Amino acid sequence: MSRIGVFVCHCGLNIAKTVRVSELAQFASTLPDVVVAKDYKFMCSTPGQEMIAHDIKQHRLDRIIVTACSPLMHEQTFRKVLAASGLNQYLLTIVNIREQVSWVTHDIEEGTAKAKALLNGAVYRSRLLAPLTSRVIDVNDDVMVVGGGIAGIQASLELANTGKKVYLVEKNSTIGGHMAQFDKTFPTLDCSACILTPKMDAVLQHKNITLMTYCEVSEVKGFIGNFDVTIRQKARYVDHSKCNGCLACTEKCPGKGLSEWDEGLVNRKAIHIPFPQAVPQKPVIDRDACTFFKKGKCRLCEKVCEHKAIDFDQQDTFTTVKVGAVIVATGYDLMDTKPLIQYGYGKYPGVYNALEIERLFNSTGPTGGKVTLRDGREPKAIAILHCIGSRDKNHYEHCSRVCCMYSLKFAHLFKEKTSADVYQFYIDMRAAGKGYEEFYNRIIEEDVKFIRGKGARVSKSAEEPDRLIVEAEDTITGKFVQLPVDMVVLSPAMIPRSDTESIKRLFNLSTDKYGFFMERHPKLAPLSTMSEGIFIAGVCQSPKDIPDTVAQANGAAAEALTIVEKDKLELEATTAMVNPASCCGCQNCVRVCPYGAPAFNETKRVSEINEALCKGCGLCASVCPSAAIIARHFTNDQVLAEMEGLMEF
Amino acid sequence: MLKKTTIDKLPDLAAHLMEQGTLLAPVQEAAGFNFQVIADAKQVDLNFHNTVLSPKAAFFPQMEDFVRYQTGKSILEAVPVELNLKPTFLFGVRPCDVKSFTIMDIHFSGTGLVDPYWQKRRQAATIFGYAFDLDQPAQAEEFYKTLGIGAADPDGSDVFMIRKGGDLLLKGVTLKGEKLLTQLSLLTAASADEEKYFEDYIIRGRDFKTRFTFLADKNIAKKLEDIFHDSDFWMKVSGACLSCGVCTFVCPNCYCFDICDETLFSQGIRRRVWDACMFTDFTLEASGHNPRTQVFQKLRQKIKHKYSYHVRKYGVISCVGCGRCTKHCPVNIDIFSIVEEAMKA
Amino acid sequence: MASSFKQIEDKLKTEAKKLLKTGQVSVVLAYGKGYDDNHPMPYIAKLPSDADNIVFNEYCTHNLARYLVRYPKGTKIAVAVKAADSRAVIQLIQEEKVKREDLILLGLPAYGMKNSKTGEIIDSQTTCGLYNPVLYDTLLGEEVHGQPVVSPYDVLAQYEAMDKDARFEFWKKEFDKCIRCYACRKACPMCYCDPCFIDQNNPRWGEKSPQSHGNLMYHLTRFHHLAGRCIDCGECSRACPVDIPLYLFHKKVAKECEEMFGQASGMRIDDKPVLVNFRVDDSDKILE
Amino acid sequence: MSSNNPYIPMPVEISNITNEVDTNDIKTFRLTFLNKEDEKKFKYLPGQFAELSIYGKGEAPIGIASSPTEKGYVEFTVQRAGTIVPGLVTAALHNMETGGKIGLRGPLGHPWPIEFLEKKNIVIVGGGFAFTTLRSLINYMLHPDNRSRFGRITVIYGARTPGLLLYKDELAAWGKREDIKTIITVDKGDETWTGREGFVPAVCKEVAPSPYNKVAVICGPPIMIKFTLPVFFDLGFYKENILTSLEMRMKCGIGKCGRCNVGYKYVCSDGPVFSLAELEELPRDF
Amino acid sequence: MSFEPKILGIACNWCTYTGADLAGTTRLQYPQNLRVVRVMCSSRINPSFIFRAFQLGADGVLVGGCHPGDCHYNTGNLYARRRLAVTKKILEFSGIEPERFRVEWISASEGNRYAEVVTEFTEQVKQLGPQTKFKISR
Ligand SMILES: Cc1cc2nc3c(=O)[nH]c(=O)nc-3n(C[C@H](O)[C@H](O)[C@H](O)COP(=O)(O)OP(=O)(O)OC[C@H]3O[C@@H](n4cnc5c(N)ncnc54)[C@H](O)[C@@H]3O)c2cc1C
Ligand SMILES: Cc1cc2nc3c(=O)[nH]c(=O)nc-3n(C[C@H](O)[C@H](O)[C@H](O)COP(=O)(O)OP(=O)(O)OC[C@H]3O[C@@H](n4cnc5c(N)ncnc54)[C@H](O)[C@@H]3O)c2cc1C
Ligand code: SF4
Ligand code: SF4
Ligand code: SF4
Ligand code: SF4
Ligand code: SF4
Ligand code: SF4
Repeated sequence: MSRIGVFVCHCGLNIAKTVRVSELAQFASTLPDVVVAKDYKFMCSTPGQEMIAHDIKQHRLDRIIVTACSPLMHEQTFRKVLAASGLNQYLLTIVNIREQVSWVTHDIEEGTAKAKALLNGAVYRSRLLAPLTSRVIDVNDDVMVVGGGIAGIQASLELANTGKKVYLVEKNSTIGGHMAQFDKTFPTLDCSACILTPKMDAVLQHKNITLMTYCEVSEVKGFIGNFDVTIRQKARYVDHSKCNGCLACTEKCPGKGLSEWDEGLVNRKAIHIPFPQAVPQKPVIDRDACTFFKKGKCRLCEKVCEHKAIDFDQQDTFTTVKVGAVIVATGYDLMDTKPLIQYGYGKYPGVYNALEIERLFNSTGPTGGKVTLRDGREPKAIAILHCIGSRDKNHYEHCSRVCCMYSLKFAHLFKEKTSADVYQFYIDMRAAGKGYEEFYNRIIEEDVKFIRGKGARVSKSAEEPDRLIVEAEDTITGKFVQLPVDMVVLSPAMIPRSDTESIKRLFNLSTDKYGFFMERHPKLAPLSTMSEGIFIAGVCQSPKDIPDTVAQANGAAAEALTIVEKDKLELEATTAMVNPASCCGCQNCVRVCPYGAPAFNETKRVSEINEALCKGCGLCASVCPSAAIIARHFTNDQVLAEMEGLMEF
Repeated sequence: MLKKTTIDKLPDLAAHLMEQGTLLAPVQEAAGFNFQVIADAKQVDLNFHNTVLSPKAAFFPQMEDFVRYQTGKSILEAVPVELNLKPTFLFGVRPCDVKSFTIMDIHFSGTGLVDPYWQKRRQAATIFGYAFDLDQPAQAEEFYKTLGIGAADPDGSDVFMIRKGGDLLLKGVTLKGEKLLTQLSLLTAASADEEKYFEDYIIRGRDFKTRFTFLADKNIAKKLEDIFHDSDFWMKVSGACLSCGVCTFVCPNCYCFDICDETLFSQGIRRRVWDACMFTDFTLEASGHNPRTQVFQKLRQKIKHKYSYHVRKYGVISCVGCGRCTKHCPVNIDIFSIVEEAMKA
Repeated sequence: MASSFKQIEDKLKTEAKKLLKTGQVSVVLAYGKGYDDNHPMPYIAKLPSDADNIVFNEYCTHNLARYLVRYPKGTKIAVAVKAADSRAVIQLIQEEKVKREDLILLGLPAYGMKNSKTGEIIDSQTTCGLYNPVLYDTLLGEEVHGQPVVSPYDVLAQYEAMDKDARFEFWKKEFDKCIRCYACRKACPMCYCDPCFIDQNNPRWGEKSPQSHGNLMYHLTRFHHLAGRCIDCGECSRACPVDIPLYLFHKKVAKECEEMFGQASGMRIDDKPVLVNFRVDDSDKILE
Repeated sequence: MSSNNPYIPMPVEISNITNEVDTNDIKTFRLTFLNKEDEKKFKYLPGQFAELSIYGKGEAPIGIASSPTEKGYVEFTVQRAGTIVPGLVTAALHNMETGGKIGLRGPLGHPWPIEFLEKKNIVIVGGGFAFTTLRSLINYMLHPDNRSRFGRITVIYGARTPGLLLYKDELAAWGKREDIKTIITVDKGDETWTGREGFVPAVCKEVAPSPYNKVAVICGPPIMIKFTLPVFFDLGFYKENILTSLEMRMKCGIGKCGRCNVGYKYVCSDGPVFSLAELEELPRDF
Repeated sequence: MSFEPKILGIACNWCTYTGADLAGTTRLQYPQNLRVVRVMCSSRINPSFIFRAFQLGADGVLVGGCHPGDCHYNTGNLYARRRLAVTKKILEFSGIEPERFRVEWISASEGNRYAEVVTEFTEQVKQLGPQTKFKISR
């Protein structure tokens, strides 16, 4: 009842050598519904394709089976032939008798027999194929970037420069991310602020960028090309449209809170900007530190503000924007090292984590760039302990990639700023990056001491109470080392943000076992995610340094651009759909779909699949007990029929 | 003429019948007694009250092949499956079940087009009816008495059998039955006393006590018709019903079927299989429209079909009161209590 | 000391009447009189006066959770639950078929339940073996203590020990008996699909004719559908007119699921059904 | 057994296929018998139906669209059923080409009561694609041998759009005849439509045939029937003189398989043709 | 002639099917008893497919998917792992030799592993002999 055409390819001798191709065509012609069956030297060649096109017309074929190489090879080629001949391209079936038959046997009997079985399966399946059409949707031009670290900044600028409108959403009251905390950056040792602040400014000034600081994404609806993202603007208690950034308020404010920027090493005011170069240069009130919010009295800032910008009644507000693509660049946290009690962080004042040290070096930092211990002493001996929590089976197995390098940077800066002896406790040195090995060699020459052995324990020195003892096994000498120092620097693992779970849920991303966002393919699609139209860049994907981060940001911008550049998008045609007459409302499909495509319709009591989100994996169809889901192109009856055909002979 | 043999000789009797054709008789299975094609004469066992499944499958098997075909080949090559039946002996059928055959006859071969399968199977069969034991009280769910069927009613049987202690008395009811009995040399003639016992037994069987005794069938039909639209009533009585098919599959009088094409590797068989008004797809149309989706509609159909529609159409209730539906209902729904309630409604 | 059936029945009546009178619920799912004492029926009380018809005795084996899915969302229902029934309710809550807040669970501790068909005490090995409901709002009787606690899976040993050919023959014989009346799936509180996969004709998953292969397809697939969901009430086996011991297979699958995924069905409301769930560290060993 | 076996279909060949509507889902199949005896035995009247049979797919009951006055073939107008999951038989049939061989069982059911219609004026009301057995009736009555047996014939036929009208050529031909009055209406016309617009019940009211010696024969979608019946009732037609045809899922077509009952009537063997009077006796719910 | 089993394979498009192609491109030789159905993801496999395969006369069934964690659809094979494990237990308890059903994770780059698995599985199924338990006999 179908009119099937079977076209058997010799592929020169590639197939013909171990499959009797003419016998195969002859066999095909005996199968029910097969109207023509032919064999030809090279089906994919122009004459081959023309033959198929011609036969479609002449024999009014409505199903085509090409018995040739792998579908991964030429499915597209032959689909085009069908399309050009006015047949729906999904009515094509490819039987793989090269990669999976002729090339894997020398026995022509075996090869021919298997080819017949495969072909028969294809005929069974082919009869049940249905034409499919892909849906075309409009695409929104704008892009959202979430996270205003160097990754987000770079991606935003890149996109904005191409003329696209960008919404940059930053959770803090300033953009800049971790990079803004550093003094110098390896390996070039250029001043972090010098390279970053111009970019931050550019963001603020750019006419195509809507900067949304102190904001969080609260809801994401829609799909590629058509996301509706709702953003929560957290209450700042300062009306930024009135504030002109004079910062008079910050001077008078009596409220005190720990400075996040300075890693809690010092206090800042309740009304504050995080650091002098912050963008935007407008303060927010930290509710928890504010005297008025705590005690109900104060309002000093309100009094001093000439522009009447202070607004204690401000509430969180929500806005929804429409974008075509999203770049997630939410960066990282450092692992909390307090639970690793062997290192005494939080217990001994002389133990610091890496970001605190960054602030100590920084001239805008708590010490104005002077390296002193908490009690004001200058350290005489400093130990830098690598791989704290990283490369550690008990914590994070991954390598944080930048620690070796910033530890070297620290060593250099210590040497520059103090006269202390600097010791590196490392497992091995990882300096793979442009100019990194050279940087390493340079530091070696700076008389830094390297002890190959992971720092095992930090304890208080019995002899000198304000000194610390670092214990380690030197794996080169095999000796147990006990080194008295004044300062210990921990290089903790870089780990995913604490709110990763919620971001993951919002954007329907997946994470690897540590919690870093997973790319669609580690090599071929490292910036895309399984959620179409959503890209990732920077450390939220995996630990990396600034050059890599920036490169990724540019890449993600380009990826996003390929979507929003288009007016229309064609969606996958082989998606799943629910037959409402059979759906029992069990919601299994809703529970399992990796893309959140199915949703339960409470009124109709059945599930429905959003085809724009569906990737056609077919998982839902197999968990649907009442077989209500039609996984297009791989429907239950198609698969069962193919199996029947394969097993017949 | 009344004949007799002893229960000990049952295997011999069975063996005789097996020589002449196919013997179907009750056999003890794990779940209870059921009719089986006898392969070993010793299997035949008359120590049963009634079989789990009704003997209707003897004439209306759960699966009846119509045609063998090959997909991809022309319809001209399809081959109807011929019934080549040997004479069949249906041995030990209780009077209520025998009655069911005569009721089903009206449907399958008595009106409209004749169902050739039913008819042929019926024609090939000789039925050995078997009286209930009047000294054993009826089981709680049985009510055939109400429907005018005696516990020892020979109507519809070809041969009727009554057990007397260790003896089995057999009487030819039809010419076919009579002839058969004369051929069976192992039977002996019964005495006059036994003859009297036999006749009395049949009369005594009419008064055999079952649960319900007060209804006249005509009223049932009318009454059910009256309350058809009283969905509250039907909802109430069907509250527990699961709409499974047990009650219909075990019923000797349920005859609904489906016709299915079952194909494997392009070889196929068109066959009929039992179906039930309780099943989802029974009335589902291609458009998705289904006139009967709710449990109460299905149960109402079942009950009204038996006690009302069937009476309107064929003049007789499509139930013989065997009680199987009630006995096997997983939630103990008692069809006759519903009828009783309907009469009160 | 366990409460007598009569005591529980009285409490059930009182409680049902109270709930209906105060309007806390619009439906009480309990048991009512059947055609004799040994054959009580599931009963749906909607008026306070209906509560007088409620009975509870050792034959009230039916799993009333089966009926919950018939009511529209939001209907306030009180349901009488024995041990396994309460597990069914939990499982239904997990599957979002019913909402906890719409239900009032009247717990029935019960020991010595009997099968209506046979009149015999139900072997607790054929069910989940618990006597007290896992979840309830009010317990209408003393908890059952001191009765032998059987593992629900003990009964399997004999079948697991069988040689595989013998086991195949065992099941073949059993499944061949099946007349495809579907009482098993209809009695099952977790088989709420309408239509069931086996009812469909495009594709037809298993032949409609009651032959070995169609029967096998129906049953094996059903066992899979109930993997990690079957709460071991034994209703399917009791409903089966030809006495196929379906519970054995269900128990085996339940046991395997519990071992592989570390979770028994219907025990905790916050669990997710095991087959629509996974752990990244599920072991590949389970495939061996 | 097979020759008298009502379950075994007769082989027929598809000799012609007409695509009736612009949505391509209704086609008329002309079938010719492969065995001459079968053709002789297949005696039918308008209103009857038959089971079309495709081995491997199943059977579907379809009303006979041709008239017994057309010799040598029978015609069926079939809609491809099922919206999401295609109907097994009808989809397969739609995939067939001329020369294809299928099975046919019938004729089945009761025809329109021809003798009763004789000497009467007849109003035929059809909606959508349920016009098939009405077409059979019209062609039967219009046949020169038969025309004189019947009084005036009025046909009111409606469809949703002009593209969905069946038998367009015949409609045009009837429109030109003197001995039949044809009123065609569509719910919504298109650019090319010059005919009437409006729903069938409204048109019936407008045309308002007098009930005297008249019979109304009505077939259409349930919604149309629902609103048309009262119109005729109000016009004064006797319930006995309003005829319609029912549909229910069926399998055997001969009153054995037990699924197509409406009350105690089986649609297949007692119907599908019923008068309004008969229908009112049957329960409205199934 | 020695027993040549019929083995049904179901392979996911992204890993195992591609891996099988790689086995071909590298001209690895393996027995020809396996006939592969291509699906997009191993999670597409309905348990009934497996039961059906045995009913259709498969002497063995081999399912191939991406390694857990590498699923093209993120988590598909993690569900599949559980579902197929249950399928296997059901087969086993119903009396079919569990060795007739195998699930293997084979990535797109593991052409050699594909060839090995097929060779080994074919050999194993050969040892087991014809599968008659589920096979529909007509
Ligand atoms: C101690 C230390 C020293 C280093 N030194 C160097 C160096 O010298 N040279 C070098 O190349 N690399 C260095 N690195 C690495 C460098 O920090 C990273 O490569 C770089 O900062 C990554 O940038 P990012 O934008 O991905 O992340 P981040 O800098 O972490 O920025 C992420 C931004 O996203 C925002 N955000 C987070 N969550 C949300 C949310 N839910 N919604 C909105 N916004 C959100 C954050 O507030 C932040 O502004 C160092 C790292 C450490 C730990
Ligand atoms: C008396 C009568 C006359 C009909 N006349 C026509 C006609 O002239 N033209 C036309 O296109 N359709 C007609 N129909 C409807 C037609 O029978 C269904 O569309 C058809 O059976 C669908 O079959 P399927 O195999 O394609 O669908 P499936 O969904 O695969 O149906 C499976 C089976 O269900 C039964 N079934 C499903 N729907 C119906 C239904 N609506 N009525 C009866 N049985 C059904 C059939 O036995 C069918 O084989 C008529 C129905 C009846 C009862
Ligand atoms: S899994 Fe199937 S039955 Fe369940 S909700 Fe989804 S579509 Fe419906
Ligand atoms: S096919 Fe896969 S992606 Fe599509 S709805 Fe189903 S589970 Fe989701
Ligand atoms: S009455 Fe009983 S046996 Fe019959 S369908 Fe209802 S629950 Fe099943
Ligand atoms: S309806 Fe019940 S009692 Fe009556 S014959 Fe059928 S099974 Fe027996
Ligand atoms: S067997 Fe499966 S599909 Fe059928 S009702 Fe039970 S769970 Fe649903
Ligand atoms: S209840 Fe028993 S006979 Fe009926 S379908 Fe289930 S297993 Fe088969």
